[in-house]
Amino acid sequence: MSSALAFRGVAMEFPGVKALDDVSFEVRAGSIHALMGENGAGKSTLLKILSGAQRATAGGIEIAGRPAPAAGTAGALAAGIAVIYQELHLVPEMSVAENLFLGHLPQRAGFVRRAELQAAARRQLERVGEAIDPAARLGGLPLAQRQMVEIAKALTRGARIIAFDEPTSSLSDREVQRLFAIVRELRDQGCAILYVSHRMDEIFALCDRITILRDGRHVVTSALADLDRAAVIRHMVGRTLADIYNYAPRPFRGPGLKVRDLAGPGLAEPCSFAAAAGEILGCFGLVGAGRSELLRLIFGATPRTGGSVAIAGKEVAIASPRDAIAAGLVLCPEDRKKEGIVPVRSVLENLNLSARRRRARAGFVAESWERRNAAERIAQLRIRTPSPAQQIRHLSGGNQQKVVLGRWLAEPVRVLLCDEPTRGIDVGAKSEIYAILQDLARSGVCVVVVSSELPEVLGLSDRIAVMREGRIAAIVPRADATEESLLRLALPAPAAVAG
Amino acid sequence: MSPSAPASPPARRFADFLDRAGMLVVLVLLFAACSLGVENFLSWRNLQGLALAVSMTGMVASTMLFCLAAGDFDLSVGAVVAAAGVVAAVVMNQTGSIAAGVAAALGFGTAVGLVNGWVVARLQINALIATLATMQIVRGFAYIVSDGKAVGIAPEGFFALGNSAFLGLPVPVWITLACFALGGLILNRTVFGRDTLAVGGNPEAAHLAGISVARVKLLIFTAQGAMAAFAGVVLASRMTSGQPGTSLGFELEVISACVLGGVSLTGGVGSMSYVVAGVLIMGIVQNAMNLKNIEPFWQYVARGGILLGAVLFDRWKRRR
Amino acid sequence: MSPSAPASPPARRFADFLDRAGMLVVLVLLFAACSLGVENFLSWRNLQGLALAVSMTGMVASTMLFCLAAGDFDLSVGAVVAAAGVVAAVVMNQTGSIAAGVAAALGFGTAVGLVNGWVVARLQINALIATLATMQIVRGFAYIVSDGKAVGIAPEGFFALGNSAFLGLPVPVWITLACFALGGLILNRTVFGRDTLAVGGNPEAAHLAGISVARVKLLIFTAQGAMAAFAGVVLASRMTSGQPGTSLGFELEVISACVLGGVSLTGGVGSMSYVVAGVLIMGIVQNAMNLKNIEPFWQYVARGGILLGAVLFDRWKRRR
Amino acid sequence: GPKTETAAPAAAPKPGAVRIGFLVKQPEEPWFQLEWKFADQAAKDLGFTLIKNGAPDGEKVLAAIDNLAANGAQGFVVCAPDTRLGPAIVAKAKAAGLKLLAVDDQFIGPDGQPMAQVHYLGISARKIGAAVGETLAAEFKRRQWPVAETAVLAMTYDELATAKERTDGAIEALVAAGIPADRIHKAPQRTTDIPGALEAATTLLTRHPGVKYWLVCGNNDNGVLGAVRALEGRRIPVENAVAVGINGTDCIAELEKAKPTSFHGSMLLSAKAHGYRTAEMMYRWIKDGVEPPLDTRTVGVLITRENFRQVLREQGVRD
Ligand SMILES: Nc1ncnc2c1ncn2[C@@H]1O[C@H](COP(=O)(O)OP(=O)(O)OP(=O)(O)O)[C@@H](O)[C@H]1O
Ligand SMILES: Nc1ncnc2c1ncn2[C@@H]1O[C@H](COP(=O)(O)OP(=O)(O)OP(=O)(O)O)[C@@H](O)[C@H]1O
Ligand SMILES: [Mg+2]
Ligand SMILES: [Mg+2]
Repeated sequence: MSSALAFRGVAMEFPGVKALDDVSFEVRAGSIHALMGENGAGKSTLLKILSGAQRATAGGIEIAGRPAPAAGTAGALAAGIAVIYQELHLVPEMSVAENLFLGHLPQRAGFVRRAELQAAARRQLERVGEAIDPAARLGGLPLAQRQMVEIAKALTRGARIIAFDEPTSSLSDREVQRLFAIVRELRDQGCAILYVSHRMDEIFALCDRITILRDGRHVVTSALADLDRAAVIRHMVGRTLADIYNYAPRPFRGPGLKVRDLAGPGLAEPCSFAAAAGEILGCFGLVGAGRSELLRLIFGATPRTGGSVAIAGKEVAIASPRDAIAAGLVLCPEDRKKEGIVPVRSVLENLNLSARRRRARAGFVAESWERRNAAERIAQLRIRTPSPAQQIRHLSGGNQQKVVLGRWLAEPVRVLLCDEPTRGIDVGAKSEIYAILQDLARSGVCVVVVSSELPEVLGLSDRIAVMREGRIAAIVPRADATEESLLRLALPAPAAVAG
Repeated sequence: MSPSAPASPPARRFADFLDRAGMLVVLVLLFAACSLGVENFLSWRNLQGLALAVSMTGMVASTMLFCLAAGDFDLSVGAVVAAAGVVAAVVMNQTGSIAAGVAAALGFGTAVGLVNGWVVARLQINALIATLATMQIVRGFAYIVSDGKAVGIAPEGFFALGNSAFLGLPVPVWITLACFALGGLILNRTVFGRDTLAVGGNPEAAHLAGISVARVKLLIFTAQGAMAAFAGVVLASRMTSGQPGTSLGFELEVISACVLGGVSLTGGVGSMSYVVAGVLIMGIVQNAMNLKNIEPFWQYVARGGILLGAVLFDRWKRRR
Repeated sequence: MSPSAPASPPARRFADFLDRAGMLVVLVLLFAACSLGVENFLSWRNLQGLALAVSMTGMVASTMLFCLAAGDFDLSVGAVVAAAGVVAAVVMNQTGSIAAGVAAALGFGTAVGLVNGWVVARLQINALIATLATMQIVRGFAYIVSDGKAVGIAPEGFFALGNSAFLGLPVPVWITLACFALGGLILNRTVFGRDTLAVGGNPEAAHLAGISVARVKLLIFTAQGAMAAFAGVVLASRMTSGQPGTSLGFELEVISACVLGGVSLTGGVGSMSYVVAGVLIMGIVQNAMNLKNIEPFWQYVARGGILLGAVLFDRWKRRR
Repeated sequence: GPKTETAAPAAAPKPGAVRIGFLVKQPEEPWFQLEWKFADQAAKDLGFTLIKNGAPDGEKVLAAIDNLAANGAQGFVVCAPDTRLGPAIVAKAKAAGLKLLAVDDQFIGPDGQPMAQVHYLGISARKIGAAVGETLAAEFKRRQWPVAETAVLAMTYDELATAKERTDGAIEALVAAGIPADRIHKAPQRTTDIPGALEAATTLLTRHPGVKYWLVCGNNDNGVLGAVRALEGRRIPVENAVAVGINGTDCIAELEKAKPTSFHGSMLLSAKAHGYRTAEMMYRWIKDGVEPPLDTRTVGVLITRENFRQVLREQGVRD
């Protein structure tokens, strides 16, 4: 069988961390090869080595049987390797078209051929099914569209080896389906595809082969048909997980969050809803439906133009996130890199970013409490870090996400707003986070979870608010919700499309 | 998402235009105000003088734009201007050849730029410290070569470069206009220009996309050095001598003109129109104050006040 | 993640230590080299003089650290130092009261800092332009108030502040030490210090975590203004007069000392030990050159060379 | 090499060897370079060690004095960046046990009066300015320019007290010579280098397009040279302007030009007297206990295209 790509004894060591240890496996041409493993297992690191962004401390890569040239990212691109990274790598201040062709703009004698660039960009965007203006500034797009641009960008190179690092973690179902079509098409053209994801459904729907890493070591490579979900999970986390949602009905405890006539940018009409203390309210919608904006407005991160917010039956004046936090209303933001973490600071500081204020004595931080809190969160969320003093930017994506959530777990939270809380989180950790959310609800917290993953919304929520085009289309009780009904509500009404 | 209730389209388009025009609006308003309020301002003679006064800042700002757009800056330009003038003077006097003097000065500037680029791009030393260091070294070199004294230039033909006019405009002004045009063209239309903005906007993304970040920076710093040297040559021609102590603080003037115009200090945002606006606003303010014969001490206050006023107005205009 | 195969622990721990110590290593080596190679360097008298020479930079650097850590900088400090000295002198002469003079100067610096903070934090004007503008205004104010001349100070008791010693160390040195200690304590141990670093590291994330970004910046700039004014008062006491033209370029000196030590210009990274290292390295280099009686022109070259050498060595040390 | 300790025969200073500091406010300026050069000469002739330090502002002066003390100097000559630093410098010198001699600029006491008790050698800024003004007035009379078509272009830099004294002196002399005060125009320089002067002068010329003849004075050669360049830029005929500078070191290249320019000449200050004699006085004071006179004055000499080579040779500035 033709092996388009082979890893041979790849090892990668960072100060205090052995991210990869003697990893060897092959990826075939014309196949979609899943790469799975817990957060911090080393998947992204492996892809960075593949793309030339990092150099392995030992071992190497073979392309079509020959050792790959060690010429950095430019060399890898020239060798037909394209990697879609977990964290977006786009230039916000430049146009979508220029981002798509970053590093290989169509040119003549050093001059950019602008008409050709626009046309080619439009073609690429059509290919991924996005109606984005190629001349638009990239930074103005919502996260999901940026993610689609990132994907389209990798396809402009005509690469034969393409690696996707959690491409769907910020996409909703519609985009996911389009992405699948593209990936299959690439496979049929004979490309070798490496696909990293934590979504089990996707892996089984899309991939033919699978490699599983654990603690930086290779565990198994096999045809996917030879494994079932339980086996994959067992290989990944070393134990079996039954129902990861573990939903159990909880009693509601009176008023939790009440939003009335909230208005602001991103919302098409004033928005009202209520959720009880002890309730988990899911929030589903297509990309750009306004879910993130709704949460940001409630939280005071975006100034609202009207409406009111009440917590536990009492109206609270929220002009900034600070006010919200003081009232017990917190938000886990969607874009962890931009809004969530302070990259150059330590895990400990990031975990205590908000809580330290309340624990401080006379302005001095309560160091021992902070250390204890950090240790507890690290244990509770199984955050993989060599030490709490590690800069958070050196953590794997999923572990960073856990820190962002962990930040709020030491606070006396009454309302927890989560925007895609399990973005990039592995199955094992996901089930732990679900358990944590349900525990919080059980203790009387009102939880609002925005998610683009239908199974997650369905599995976790007591009720589900569906948003469409900047308004809440409906709020569906758990019992009545199915994938189909939610999707139907989320899709734009035909009349609206025509108009 | 539905678009917010549309304003009447022409009004809206005008607002958009104002937004994009940025500091150019301030420039136009300032120019109009000075034309009305300052005697002699609009005379051809004064405009010529004004253009000449900003010509050197303009030249160097046109390459500093690239530096800033790529997320760096270069503090050594003032020293290079001075040293290049000295080098040109010394070489001209010794060889008697104008060409040799100019070539030596440009070669010198290019070499300094290369060193800056090498240290910043390849050795990844902070640009502030790196160019502060070369600034000191180059300034010291200028003093040492000239023994601290102005070096008079013997071949008088050289003075034509800085002192003759073409179609009514002094040659340095033409050179500056050419720098603006060429710089704008390169930044907007060439792959190199776009790569520069990408490097400044997100170095990591640029690197991963196969853009050689180090090469782009190396080129920019080299061009910056050469341009500063060229400005030094023009200045020496205008001064009819190479002055080792001239242009102290010039680097800050250039950088602040760029930033005033709207070029981001953190990279990735910039356009030549910003630079033109910044350079001209600075120049007009100084010119108008001199014409109005404002007391020197009050000039400081006025300069600061207008600077602040300009950015505040720009901010308010965009918030509206 | 599995812990990597440990290298021989002591060697490794030493390497780690070197890494974390950063520029302090360079400082120690430089100090050792000067002790051996420069006559009189290690004399108590010289060390006293050295400490006094860096005391002002040190004071202002201790607040500049916060500014840089929060992702901004302040170019107005030099002008505030000068203007505060003038204000102190004028008020003291008029009221005859030392306390009134000091209070007026501190009030003045605080007000300038507040304005800076307001403009940068609330109106979100670029710190370069904003503080450049206040720098000009404040410098102009100093010249206007003093009519361009130094203002002699009548109450002689005031000179004690800058000129007396305590336990063998001059008072300004004690003040600087206190600033270092206090600044370090605040940065490392208080919520405010941590908030500062978070604001510099990612303002958006800090905002969403409930940190009032504008308030933090406002406080920092205000403290910075007050500190610069205090340094100006101490300087005036040492000079026995308020000098409107003093400390030109002081801002760059302070900022580069911080950056040399390892404080990031883009915010989020900094510690007081970096500042101490940066300030002392700069001071020692200058002191050693003076002791060695190096020609002033060569001093430029040497200063630049050593600056570059220090950062290159630091880089090499970390790459090893 | 960079090391210029001009120690007497033995390289290592013996205990008791004389060490003298020489602090100047603008070490890059040719004038101070010359002072140092002559002081070096004295060191060589008399056999002491000269320690040269630049001290561009008050803080640096005090640091430099500390340095001198640490370096074992017994006394120093100083041109202070600001005359009002006098009391501070005196106090510091006393504390460090160093003898002190002020050069170029006389210290001013807290009362605003010159500190006559401090040993001083130099020339009065106001007087040198007056000499410039008198020279200009003489040229004005000699050329018989009509008053109505003549004006004065005074390049000013009021930020420096000494600079202001000089231009004020020149202006006073011009007024005394009969130039109406309203025909004296000040062009404040933003920077003290030639481009700064050029810019200021250019705008001033724009403001007064009707003036035919110009008399140019300023704080030093560079300011006046900038004005000369501006006049050329405005195509004012060379013979329609007279410019006189101060210090005579920055203008040599100008005077050497083959074709005459409007730059008439400069008041040359005697670097030799200022550099050599102060160093020598200090040496004698330390070595032999001969206290120098409290106040020694020197005079400026006008150098022009005609006489500058000879004068410079006489002054030992050139060979
Ligand atoms: N630059 C770095 N410095 C130090 N440690 C690093 C660095 N990059 C990655 N690591 C560590 O290497 C390990 C593997 O990280 P990697 O990002 O490859 O994980 P991953 O499998 O992609 O996880 P996730 O599913 O969370 O994205 C992690 O423990 C991480 O902390
Ligand atoms: N600050 C803003 N100003 C104006 N419009 C905005 C702003 N932020 C987002 N939008 C627009 O509002 C719409 C809703 O975006 P939002 O990110 O809230 O959607 P979402 O439902 O959360 O989807 P996603 O899955 O992309 O997060 C988007 O079309 C976006 O372009
Ligand atoms: Mg990853
Ligand atoms: Mg969203």
